[in-house]
Amino acid sequence: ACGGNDAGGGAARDQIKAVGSSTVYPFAKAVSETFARSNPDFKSPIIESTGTGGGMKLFCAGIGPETPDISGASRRMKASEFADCQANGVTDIIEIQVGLDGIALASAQGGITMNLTPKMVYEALAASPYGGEQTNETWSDVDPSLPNQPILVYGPPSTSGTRDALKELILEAGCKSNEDMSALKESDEDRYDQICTEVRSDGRYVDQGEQDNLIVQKIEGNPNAVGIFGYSYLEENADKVQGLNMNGVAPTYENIASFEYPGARPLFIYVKKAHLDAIPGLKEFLGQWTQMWDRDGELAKIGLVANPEDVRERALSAATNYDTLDGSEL
Amino acid sequence: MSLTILLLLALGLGLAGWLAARARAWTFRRASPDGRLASLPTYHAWYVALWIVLPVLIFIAAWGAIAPGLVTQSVLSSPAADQLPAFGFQRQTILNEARAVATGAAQGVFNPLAREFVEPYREAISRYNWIGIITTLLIAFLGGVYSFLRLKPDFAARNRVEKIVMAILLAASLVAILTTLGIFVSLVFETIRFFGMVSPIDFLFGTHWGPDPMANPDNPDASRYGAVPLFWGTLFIGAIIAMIVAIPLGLMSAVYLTQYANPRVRAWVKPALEILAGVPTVVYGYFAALTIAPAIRDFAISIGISNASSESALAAGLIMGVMIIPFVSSMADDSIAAVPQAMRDGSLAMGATTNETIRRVLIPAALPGIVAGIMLAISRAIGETMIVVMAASTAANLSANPLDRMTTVTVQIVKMLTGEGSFDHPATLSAFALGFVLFLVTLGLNFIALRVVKRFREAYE
Amino acid sequence: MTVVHENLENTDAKMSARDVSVFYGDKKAIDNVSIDIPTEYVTAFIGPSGCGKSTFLRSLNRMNDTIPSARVEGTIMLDGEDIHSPSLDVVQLRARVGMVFQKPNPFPKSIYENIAYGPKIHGLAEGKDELDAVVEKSLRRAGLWEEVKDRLQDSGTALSGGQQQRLCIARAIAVDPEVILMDEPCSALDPIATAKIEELIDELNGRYAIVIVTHSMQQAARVSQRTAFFHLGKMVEYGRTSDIFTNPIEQRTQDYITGRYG
Amino acid sequence: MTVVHENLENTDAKMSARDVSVFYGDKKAIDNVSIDIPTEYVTAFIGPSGCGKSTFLRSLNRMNDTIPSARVEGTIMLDGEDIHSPSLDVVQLRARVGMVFQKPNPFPKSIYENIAYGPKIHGLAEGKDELDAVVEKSLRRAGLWEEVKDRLQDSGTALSGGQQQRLCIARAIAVDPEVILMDEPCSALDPIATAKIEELIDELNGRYAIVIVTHSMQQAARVSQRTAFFHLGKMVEYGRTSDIFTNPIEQRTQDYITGRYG
Amino acid sequence: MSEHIAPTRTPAFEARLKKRYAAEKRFKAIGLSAIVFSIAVLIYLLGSMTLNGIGGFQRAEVEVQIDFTQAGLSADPALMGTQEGVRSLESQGLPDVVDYFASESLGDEGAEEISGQAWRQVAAEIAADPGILERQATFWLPASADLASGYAGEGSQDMRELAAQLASEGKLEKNFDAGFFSRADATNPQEVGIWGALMGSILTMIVTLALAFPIGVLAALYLEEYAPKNKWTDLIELSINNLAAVPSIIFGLLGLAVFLTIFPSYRSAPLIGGMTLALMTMPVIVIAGRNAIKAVPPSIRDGALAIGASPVQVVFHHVLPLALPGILTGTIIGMARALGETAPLLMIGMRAFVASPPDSFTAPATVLPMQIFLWSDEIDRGFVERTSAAIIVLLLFLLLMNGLAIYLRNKFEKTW
Ligand SMILES: Nc1ncnc2c1ncn2[C@@H]1O[C@H](COP(=O)(O)OP(=O)(O)OP(=O)(O)O)[C@@H](O)[C@H]1O
Ligand SMILES: Nc1ncnc2c1ncn2[C@@H]1O[C@H](COP(=O)(O)OP(=O)(O)OP(=O)(O)O)[C@@H](O)[C@H]1O
Ligand SMILES: [Mg+2]
Ligand SMILES: [Mg+2]
Repeated sequence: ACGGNDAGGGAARDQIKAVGSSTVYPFAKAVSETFARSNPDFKSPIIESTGTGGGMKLFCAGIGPETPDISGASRRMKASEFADCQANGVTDIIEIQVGLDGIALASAQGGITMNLTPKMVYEALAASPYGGEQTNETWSDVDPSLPNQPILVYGPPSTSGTRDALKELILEAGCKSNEDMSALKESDEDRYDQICTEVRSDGRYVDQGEQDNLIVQKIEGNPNAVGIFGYSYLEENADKVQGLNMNGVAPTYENIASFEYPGARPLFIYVKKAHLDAIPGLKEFLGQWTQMWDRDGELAKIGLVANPEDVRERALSAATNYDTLDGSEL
Repeated sequence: MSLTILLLLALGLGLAGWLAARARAWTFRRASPDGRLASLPTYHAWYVALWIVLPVLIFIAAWGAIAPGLVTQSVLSSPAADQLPAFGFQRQTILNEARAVATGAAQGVFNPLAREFVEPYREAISRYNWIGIITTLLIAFLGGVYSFLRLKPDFAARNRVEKIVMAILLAASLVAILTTLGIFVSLVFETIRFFGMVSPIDFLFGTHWGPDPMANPDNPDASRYGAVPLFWGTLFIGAIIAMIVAIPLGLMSAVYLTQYANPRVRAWVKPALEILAGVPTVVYGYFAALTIAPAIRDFAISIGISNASSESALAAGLIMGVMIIPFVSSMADDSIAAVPQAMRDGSLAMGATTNETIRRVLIPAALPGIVAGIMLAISRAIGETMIVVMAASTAANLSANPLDRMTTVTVQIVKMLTGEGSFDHPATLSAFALGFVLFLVTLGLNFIALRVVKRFREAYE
Repeated sequence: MTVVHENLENTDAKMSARDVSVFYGDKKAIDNVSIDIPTEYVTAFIGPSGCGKSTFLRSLNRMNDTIPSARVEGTIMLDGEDIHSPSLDVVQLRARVGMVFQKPNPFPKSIYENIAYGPKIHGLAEGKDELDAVVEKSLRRAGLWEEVKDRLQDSGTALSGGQQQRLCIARAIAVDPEVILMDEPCSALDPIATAKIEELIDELNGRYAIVIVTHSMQQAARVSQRTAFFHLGKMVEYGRTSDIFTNPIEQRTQDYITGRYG
Repeated sequence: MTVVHENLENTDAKMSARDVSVFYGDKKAIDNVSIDIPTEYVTAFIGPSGCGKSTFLRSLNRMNDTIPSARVEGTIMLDGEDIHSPSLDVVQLRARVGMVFQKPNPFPKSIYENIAYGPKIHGLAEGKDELDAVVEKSLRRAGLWEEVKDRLQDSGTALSGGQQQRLCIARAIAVDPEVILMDEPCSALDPIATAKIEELIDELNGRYAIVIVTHSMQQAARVSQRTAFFHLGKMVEYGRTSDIFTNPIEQRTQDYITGRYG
Repeated sequence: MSEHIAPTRTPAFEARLKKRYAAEKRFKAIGLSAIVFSIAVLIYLLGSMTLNGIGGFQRAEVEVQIDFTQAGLSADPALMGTQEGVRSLESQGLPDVVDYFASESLGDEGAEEISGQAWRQVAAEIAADPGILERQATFWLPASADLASGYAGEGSQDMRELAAQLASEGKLEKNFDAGFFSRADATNPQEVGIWGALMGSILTMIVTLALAFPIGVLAALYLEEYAPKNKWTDLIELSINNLAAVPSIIFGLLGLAVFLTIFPSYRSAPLIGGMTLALMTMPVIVIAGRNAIKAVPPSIRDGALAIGASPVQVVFHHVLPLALPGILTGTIIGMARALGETAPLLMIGMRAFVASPPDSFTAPATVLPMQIFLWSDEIDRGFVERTSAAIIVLLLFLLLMNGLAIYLRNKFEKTW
């Protein structure tokens, strides 16, 4: 390309660009690879893992060749981000839920085994359980049915989507089982947020960056440690680590897909409708996604979980009819 | 495209000017009685070439900036312009598309309206291309003629060419200032935005760090934005533990290499040590996380510290120390070798042993260089992220216990910027504030270091 | 080969060299030199540039050891003891045979620290008081005390050239050596500073055995009682200074003295 | 203040200095010196170390410009033209007034390149043949041709000290200067090399105006016809070399000549 | 005189001397052990990397015999080697043919476990030698990631058994994977290659060098040779020293805020990466360059000035050539640092999955350290060895650069 033209903003692009969540990234890569293989006429798409927030910022910066066509997200787009998009001219956005990611609690093979509930996890990990002081040092302090072993949990950092899921699906669930807390949610939402979602920082919960592999290796080296990571890592390392039951349910594919195991969260991609005609191959690329997200498709192979039937229908429709997102839903 | 053509045109004209001026200078020279010109023919040639190329380049730069605007102006005056939506982003997008198609950079458009403008764009672009080319030729011609007419046997072409060379040199050294300014500018706005949400007092003096990027951005909990644990972690890991490893090892290596080792050994060992600095930090990170950190934990447990964790500031600091050994050793090596031989002779002639000479004379005399090396090493350690993430976790603890988990400023910057939080959230903006503070700190440190070194050097000379 | 004047008194030799040759790699820089350095007198080495004066001087306190390519053959004795014998340690040798260099080379430390350096590393003074006394005594002997007594904490490098050179002499004296070797100590100095140093050498004469290398015959004539003339690595002639300058025996000496070369 | 001997022939002055003072910062290194440098003779500057010989010499081709703290007052003329006037370019001045330094400083390039460098940058030779001729002529004049003609591509730094110094002289000659300034050109050389350089100066004498600084009175006596004696920044006495050495008028000159100091 | 015993000859002095020599020995030993320790760490790191990484240059492959005489495929020689040719083979059912013969050779279970893209390798071999289509041929095709990890003794029980069975039949082997050096990133560790990242690194380094070297050298020349000593040059010096010390991530923020604002469509491109790294490398070159320039003896400058060279000529004809070895050393050190840098590139989009090697400075790319970083967090375990292999490639690249520096230094080094 010629550098001189860029200042005018008129350079075009013949390559699909996707940004966004690191959770969607592996699947996006797989889709892009297959897409490139089966459509050699198109250049292979560029997939960049920027994190959901960073991706949204790039995505909503405007339309045109210099902005990405697709943004992956491990959470739904926020209203504020939608507004940002609108303000910058990104008016028609297609939202596609591509699958689910389950978060799983696990320990090393042969290590500690427990039958947990969200309430126990909340009490073990909260900075101040129910507003009181966190005094639990061992699992048996939390609940006598649990082993008398020190609490040590390796988990995702506050900036990651997995952590968001942990908060929303497990911690809050455990917290809300207390009636005072449900009441608090009505009266003082900030305080409720703080009590119910803040994780202890005294070293019993260790935030291991976004390096899920490292968490696996760390719990492998310490039989008393518990790791929290995406379900895919559990599956890939089934010979090294074992899932911990929650509410008596084991973290398996079926249980996550049926939402019996708490901790499944949806994964999305957002697509600019305006780019569909301008970027060569973008439509075909969306088609590729729909072909790979079935139960026995690539999605499951890399450890993510397929959408339930109804969601899949809706997603398929969005991906083929290009339905646009209604901001008021967010 | 057209700019490329203009650039080639400029260079071609410059070359022509160059050749013509050189030929002219040679005729002067043949004609002059002593065969001497005030300047060599090549300088005459360069003088003319620069007179042609520089104004043209300035014109091209300016043209590149204004021509698209002019093109757009003329397109807007076409009849189809009435259909354009009112001002705003949308309109710009349509025009951009039309231009992309007109220049052949894109095939399809995603706004049908844009098709209407393709033709006007094509016309306007070709019209302005011609204007650009003609102006370029004109400027080149004027510059060439003006400078060519000034050539005389006693014309001091060299002085003028050299003035331009000097200007280029000066410009090169200004890049550093521009970069500094650029860093300042790229950090300061977001930092101010951040401080609009979280007060600087809370940020600089608070002792709890735990921003929640998913929380409601409108009402951030300032008590979670206390950066003191980060600053402490940075200092503790990068400037204390790592330096406790790197300074003695680096300095002693340098001393051994300069004063004791056989020069042949030195020629091999010095570059070998420099490899340590080039090993990717991911590698060190794995090494620290999977080998050193567990070993430290096992050791701590074996001496009775039961709650030792398998991530620790110590593990990260130790490995970081190893990584920066070459920074200390290479700089120290150079500056010890640069101490005048007279100092060494003077001390040895007093009956000092080699180690007394090194410790009492050479190291003090080489101190400015050693300090500079250490400064570089510290800043490299402060800037390091991967090792810390992997070996010392990302938990912000304010603790003096090296076996605790800790984190550093740069780790948090990366974490906040690449996380899932949205970009108008104070948690994400805090990365800019952290970067800004870090930048000011290194600036301050360097200011002091420069002062110290300068004073030292003055005394020494 | 060397002409030694016969009218020399029979004095004790503080140092004596026998058949000393010095090589730099394969190059012979000093060729078979034998000489006795008496305690009572100042001995001057003169000769054209590159003739080996410095090389020979440096072999007297084994400073040539610091040059990897240098190699010394022959014997050099200090008080009858071979300076290369293992029983005489090189550190001790250098403490006993001090050296002052052509270019003043004070350490970049305070004046006080410059002088105290030697006594400290050799442990010659215990406690601050004793050290203070040594520093004062050395500076006094070097004729520098009055000039610097109020600024002992200033850097030694902040002094003028002549003062720096006297500081270096004081530094050498501070460890109470037996011999002081000076390699063109005034060549970097102006005439006034030179005069002060020469005065100082006169004063130190007798207390220490002094050897001075100089390219200035005038200086040799002024400060020394014995003169050795070197030429192309050989010692050509050795005798009383007055004799060498007025009645040189060798033709080469005479040519040099009268300015035929050099 | 300067004593100028009266029996000097009235010769053309190639260069003349009038009331020249040179300062390093606030320090006056040269104090009101006036002198005429004749074309026909070799002029020697002598005087004790630090008296300002080099400083004055360097102001004759404005090499002092390179020292930021140095400042020159008074006028210096070359062929009647003020060397500080804007119309006389400093680069051209230096091409007309060549300089040879105390320490031989050939460029680390081949012998050929060393000599050819000046003609190249000044455009004095067209084409390879002419350049070859200039190189040969300069080396011949410097008496070096026979020794190096077979190894013109060897590095200039691979020559012996004396050869290097002659190379530097050849390099200076190659740009066909009018004046050659030499600052102690032999002080780093052995007697044999020195003799060669002196021979060379004798040969060049007459073709170029030559000024030589030396610390060796013998050398001054051998090579020069005019001598100026400097002391503490002042020019004390100027006259025929034979007169200065045999009948100095000033007491200080006499003291210096007879070795009272220096 | 004789009654005065010099303090340097007393027994006390000699006793102290012993201690001083002991101290000397200790000091020397400490120095030596510092070096030995550092070198040992280096050797350990390099050694363990090599051991881990050697396997990364291999991949598990299965043996498939295809009898083309039965397959009825035809190849148009004119199309061979083009996309068209591959497509025509595909449409003639080559994938099915491969599948069929895989089942023949390996059994149904085994055939499941050859990589889905394996037929492309067959197609490539047909393109190279269309004559194959006339006969029976044996191919070694990449195994699936699962089978590969089963072969490595990991993964599920089934896979391990299958792998053991195939291996005992001699149909599953680890072979040197030359394609590792010619492919780009992929999702299957069996099919990844390092060439894309290497190419990205090379392109990025070229941009960095092309910008940082001239700017750095010119700035160093200006500061050392011409700059008057005043507040302005102090400021320049301060900012250069400071830039050498600023954490690299901040350069990433600069690149994001400045370069990507000016050139928004070149996100992930080596051009922007190189520009960002150039700003980071330039100060290192300036600092090293100034030291090298300072070391050129003033006598050389005087010599040139005295025959009438202008200051600019002095610098470009004499000072610069002599300072070059030192400048080169600094350049290589700076470039080595830039080569291993990830943090600033995270900010400007070089953390991307790029499945085809970049072909220009503006094509999206990733670089070696980033590839290592990305692979190290891959879910698939097959990436562990590949990561180590990539590290080895990076280290070799680094050694090559260091070697080049030493070579250039020795070549240009002149004595004076
Ligand atoms: N380190 C060295 N390596 C090789 N040769 C050397 C070394 N030092 C001196 N030389 C050579 O040894 C010879 C004697 O040198 P020395 O320095 O002793 O002479 P000098 O009489 O002191 O001269 P000057 O009056 O110039 O100081 C000279 O030819 C010199 O080039
Ligand atoms: N760059 C400088 N800055 C400050 N002072 C200087 C500088 N160069 C020389 N001087 C001083 O100027 C005076 C004259 O110095 P100069 O070098 O001209 O003496 P000289 O006669 O050449 O001596 P020598 O025979 O030792 O070469 C001396 O006092 C010297 O210290
Ligand atoms: Mg000497
Ligand atoms: Mg001088």
